[in-house]
Amino acid sequence: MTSAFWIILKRDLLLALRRRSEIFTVLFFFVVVISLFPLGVGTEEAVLKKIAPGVVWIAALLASTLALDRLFSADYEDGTLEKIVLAPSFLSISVLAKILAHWLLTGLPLVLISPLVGLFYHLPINTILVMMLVLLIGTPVLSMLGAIAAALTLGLRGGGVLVSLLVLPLYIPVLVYGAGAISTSMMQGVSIEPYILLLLAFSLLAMVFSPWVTAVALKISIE
Amino acid sequence: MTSAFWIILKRDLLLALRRRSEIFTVLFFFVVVISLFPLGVGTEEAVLKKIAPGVVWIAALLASTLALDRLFSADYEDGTLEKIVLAPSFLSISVLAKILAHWLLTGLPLVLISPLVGLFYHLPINTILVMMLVLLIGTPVLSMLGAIAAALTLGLRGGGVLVSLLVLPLYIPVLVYGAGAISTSMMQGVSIEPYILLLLAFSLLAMVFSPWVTAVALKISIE
Amino acid sequence: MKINWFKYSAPMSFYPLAGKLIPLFWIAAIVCIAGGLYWGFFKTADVLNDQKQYYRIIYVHVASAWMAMWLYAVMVFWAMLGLIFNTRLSYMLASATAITGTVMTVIALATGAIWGKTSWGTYWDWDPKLTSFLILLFVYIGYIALQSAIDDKRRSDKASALLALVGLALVPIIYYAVNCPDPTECASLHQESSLKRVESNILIGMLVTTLGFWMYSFATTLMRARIIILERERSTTWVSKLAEITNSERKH
Amino acid sequence: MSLVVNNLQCIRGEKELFSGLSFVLTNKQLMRIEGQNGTGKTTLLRTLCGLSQADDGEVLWHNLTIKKQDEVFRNELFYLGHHNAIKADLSALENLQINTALAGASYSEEQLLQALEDIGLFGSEYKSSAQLSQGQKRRVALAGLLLTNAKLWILDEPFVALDGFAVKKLQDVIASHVENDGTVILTTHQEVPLTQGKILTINLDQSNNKPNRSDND
Amino acid sequence: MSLVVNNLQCIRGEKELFSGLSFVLTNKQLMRIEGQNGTGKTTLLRTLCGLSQADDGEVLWHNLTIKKQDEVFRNELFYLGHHNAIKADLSALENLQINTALAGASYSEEQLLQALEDIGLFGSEYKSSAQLSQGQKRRVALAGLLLTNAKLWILDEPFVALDGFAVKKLQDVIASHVENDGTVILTTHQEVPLTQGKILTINLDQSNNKPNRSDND
Amino acid sequence: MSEFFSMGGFGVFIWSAMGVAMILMILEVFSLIMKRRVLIKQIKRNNRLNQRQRKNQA
Ligand code: HEM
Ligand SMILES: Nc1ncnc2c1ncn2[C@@H]1O[C@H](COP(=O)(O)OP(=O)(O)OP(=O)(O)O)[C@@H](O)[C@H]1O
Ligand SMILES: Nc1ncnc2c1ncn2[C@@H]1O[C@H](COP(=O)(O)OP(=O)(O)OP(=O)(O)O)[C@@H](O)[C@H]1O
Ligand SMILES: [Mg+2]
Ligand SMILES: [Mg+2]
Repeated sequence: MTSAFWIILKRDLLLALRRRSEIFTVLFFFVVVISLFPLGVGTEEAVLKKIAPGVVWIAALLASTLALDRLFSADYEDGTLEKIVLAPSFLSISVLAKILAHWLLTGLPLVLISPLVGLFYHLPINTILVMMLVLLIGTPVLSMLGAIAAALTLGLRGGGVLVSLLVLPLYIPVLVYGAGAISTSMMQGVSIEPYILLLLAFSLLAMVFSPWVTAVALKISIE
Repeated sequence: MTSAFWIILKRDLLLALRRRSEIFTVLFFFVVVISLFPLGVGTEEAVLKKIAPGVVWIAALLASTLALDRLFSADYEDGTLEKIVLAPSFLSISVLAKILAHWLLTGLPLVLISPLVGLFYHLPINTILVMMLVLLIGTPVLSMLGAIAAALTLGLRGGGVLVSLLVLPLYIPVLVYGAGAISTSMMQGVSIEPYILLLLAFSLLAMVFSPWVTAVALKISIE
Repeated sequence: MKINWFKYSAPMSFYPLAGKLIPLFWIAAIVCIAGGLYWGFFKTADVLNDQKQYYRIIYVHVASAWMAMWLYAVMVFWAMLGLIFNTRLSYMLASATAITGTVMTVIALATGAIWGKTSWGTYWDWDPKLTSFLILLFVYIGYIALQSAIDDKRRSDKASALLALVGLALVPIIYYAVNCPDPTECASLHQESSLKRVESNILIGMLVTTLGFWMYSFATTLMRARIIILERERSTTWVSKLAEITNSERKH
Repeated sequence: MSLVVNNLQCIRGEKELFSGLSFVLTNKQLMRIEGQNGTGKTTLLRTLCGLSQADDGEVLWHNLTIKKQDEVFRNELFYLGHHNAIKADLSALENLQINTALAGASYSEEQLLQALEDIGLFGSEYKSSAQLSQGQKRRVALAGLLLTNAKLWILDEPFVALDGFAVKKLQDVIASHVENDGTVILTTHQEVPLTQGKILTINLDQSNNKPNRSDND
Repeated sequence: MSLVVNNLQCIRGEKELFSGLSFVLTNKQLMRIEGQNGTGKTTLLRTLCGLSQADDGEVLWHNLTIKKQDEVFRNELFYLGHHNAIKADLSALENLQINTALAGASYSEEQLLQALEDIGLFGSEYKSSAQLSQGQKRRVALAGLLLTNAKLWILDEPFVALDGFAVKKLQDVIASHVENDGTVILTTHQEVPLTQGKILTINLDQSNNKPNRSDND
Repeated sequence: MSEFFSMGGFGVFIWSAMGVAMILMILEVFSLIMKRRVLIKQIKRNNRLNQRQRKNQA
């Protein structure tokens, strides 16, 4: 049962290693979005600090969406997805493996590179740590909700844009509280705990439901 | 000779019309991205005005890039591209038709809907007009440079992401000057002419070289 | 008289039934909207002094805003019914509802924006309620875009129904997030507070117009459902025997 | 062990592909599904696997509908569709290893290499699959047949793109599977002499009359 | 009018697929390229079209290498590869119309419909191609053969996925093209009785000795 | 009368709000009617084609 999980996880990571460029692209895109704003907005420290939380999160949302399109469609086109569906193990577990791989390849790198944002936007150390923590909790939600949309749009023409259209509005709560936590951490004497708890709750909720919903969506899509 | 141009242009537009929703999808994707920023960054009018130029260009870039992946790969996968390469007409002319179709379907709609950004970000009328002009000049460059990258990454795994990696650095000048023109138009007494001229120069340069380079890249990729 | 619901869940029997109901809903819609607006424009002059004349936008604004939200619930209801019982009619009604819901959302946004220009001096502001409505529009559009991107009807029915369900789970969370960006305190919802402030005289006009909009939604939804049925069942014998298909054929 | 199909009906678009299709298939039997292009062979096979939903009727495996007994059934099923389920970025060996592992069995590297050699891929085991020819890719997919323990094989046009040697090899593999108490369902347009076991044939052309076919016969 | 191949060599990866390949093909001739999976048939056909570059040697059409005379050569060439060049979103008719137009010729709607009917797609002309079966898609691609004026046909496994009727039809079309001064080069693994015209055969297996083949024969 | 239409200077806004609502609703209904017409015409044509086909075959 769990073995399908490991097989798929290992395979997806192996495939990504074969084309290391993919990971770098997501990272690079993130950095470009991040660095474009100081160019446009100017370098006033106050303004930069103000927009940093939002910009970081939006860059993360968009970067995560970029790779989403291929999450299932590569497997769909070459017939591997049928193999996965017909494998003698729960589809939702295989799906979880794919989601985890997606997060490891697009979410985690963002968490690791996010201190760069702190540098660009003159953020205090404490805020940078909060930012990393919040990204760590929040980005899995992006992968998990994204998987649902990716499964629904499987094999459709113009899938890439459609998937983003479906998924971006759903990301809003993560965006609001993720950015909220970072902004709050820059204020004196306000606790960020409520934000973190909310994000954790989203994350757990998504983890429980999304593999299952994605599996149902996949079955509908390959029929 | 030119007939291949019209056949391909007409076909690509026909394909898009079959899915009229696809054009709207790109438009709405643009609008969604635009409206995410106030949610993340906060809704102070001064801040919004500051980030508007960057936001517009990032949204345009993304919309253009997301559809880029399919520019040639759809034709490649179903074998149509071989037909196009073997057609008795210059490949670069066929390529130009495809680029034009891509721009008509992803660039032009953005130009037309961009006043909405003005509304959302409280921009003055004058800035809105500048924004439209700049998008009109700049988005073709996105399509043209994008075509080169799309041709180079044809049929590669993770093509969608890889295409962005190749193309992002090339887009940066357009982004910087495009956003710069819009910011400048909000200042008093500074002329935006230099920005416009630079963008025009990029545009012309791209128009001359990109179909030709793309054609070469295509021939290499399908071999 | 006992209605056999199961019988009417077949497109074949639903089609003529809907055909009979549509005119009734049209009459009700026109009467209610006209009546509500008449009341609103001619019977409330004393309530609205010159400074607040713009208040009359409320009749269409609130009616469409309420219908926009209500129709989303209706759409999800049909989608859920479809997923549970796998009845084709439910899916058809779900997709028929979605478009009217989108139209209502657009009307609410447009009239709201116009109102905003009169009272705040700007067409758009990132007020929580306006933002939630914009997001509602995106959700509707996502549903429609997904549906029209899929050719296979069975797949598009099920996939979009699933999307609607996911939306149902997430829309309250999104609404909460937009309204309470700071989890320790929520922005005041202007809906409740404002409803209390509304004069009962205006309230009557508002409610009657809303009822009219609702009837309008019934009518358009049924019309669209009939079109969808015709489209999907075009090759069946019952369709080819319909009066509207056979009648003018003799002329040719 | 038997596959029972009861009164199966499939509708695609507005067209009824087949209806009232019933048959029983036990071990040591091979069924060949015939029919012109577009009569619904692929649709039927996918329905038998549970990848598509039938509009009416049911498919039973061990007297239980396949919807109810996912695990057991899928453990005993080997399906090969029009696509090869080959990742271009992985080598033939890696592809075979992952596909067999997904199907629930793990084999030693020797076994995998032996299977690849048997199917005629000696020398290409470590090559990136993107560099394999069409027929070679198909062979990688078919190598799974040499290893699997599945009882029920459902093969959609397995002979496509294969050369004479590989066709012969595949015939032998199918024959020995049928002899070893296996069950095979396949479609093929190519005339291939099949096993000496019991062969059933279903012709979808006959099951109902489609207007757009009448001009072909 | 003739196709002259001089001393052609193709290397893929580290493997030499063929070398020193020379032949002359004039009108009223059909050439069948044989070889096991992965011997380089597809590679050879693509090289003859100019889609791939040869590592050595040259291909002449009307005594001019194909690199130098793009337009003329491509006007007289009809190539059909493994893929069908069919857009899923367009109907069979639209696909045929666009593909013929791209090849430089335009036909009336009647002609196009007639070609589709001849190849056995009557009733599916206006269907979205996504809904066609594998064999039906192949037929749409082959319908172009009924219309084209090209002299040189290069067909890579044209019989794949076709049913008996379509195979027969295609054989006839090829035969009549050869009779009408045409030239055909094709590969096929299926045993198909080909035309009564002059048939040449090249077997790529023999042209050089590949280690991974030796165990197959 | 013009008093009524100007609505204390807010006439433009009020009437354009009403107008937008009405136009969108009328457009929706209009598109529904047109769709139905086109569809019925299509079905009729199809049926006629089918009938002719059946006759030819008989
Ligand atoms: C959730 C849906 C909505 C409901 C139920 C709703 C309801 C109302 C009500 C009852 C009022 C009257 C308030 C008062 O008595 O002052 C009102 C005012 C207003 N609404 Fe909405 N509305 C909704 C959505 C929107 C949207 C989407 C917009 C803009 C695009 C909008 C813009 C306005 C404006 C500008 C006012 C005037 C506010 C003022 O004068 O203080 N509303 N709305
Ligand atoms: N990029 C590449 N690098 C290395 N080897 C390659 C590359 N592309 C193709 N090959 C090898 O070239 C050989 C010829 O492939 P080709 O597709 O021409 O074979 P084929 O004769 O058409 O086979 P089939 O009958 O299976 O279609 C194969 O053995 C393949 O492994
Ligand atoms: N989504 C769909 N909508 C309408 N018709 C469809 C759809 N999918 C498939 N069809 C039709 O169903 C029929 C059966 O297709 P299928 O792929 O099962 O045929 P097949 O017997 O496998 O043919 P082939 O021998 O060509 O592989 C075809 O006529 C096709 O046009
Ligand atoms: Mg098939
Ligand atoms: Mg080949």
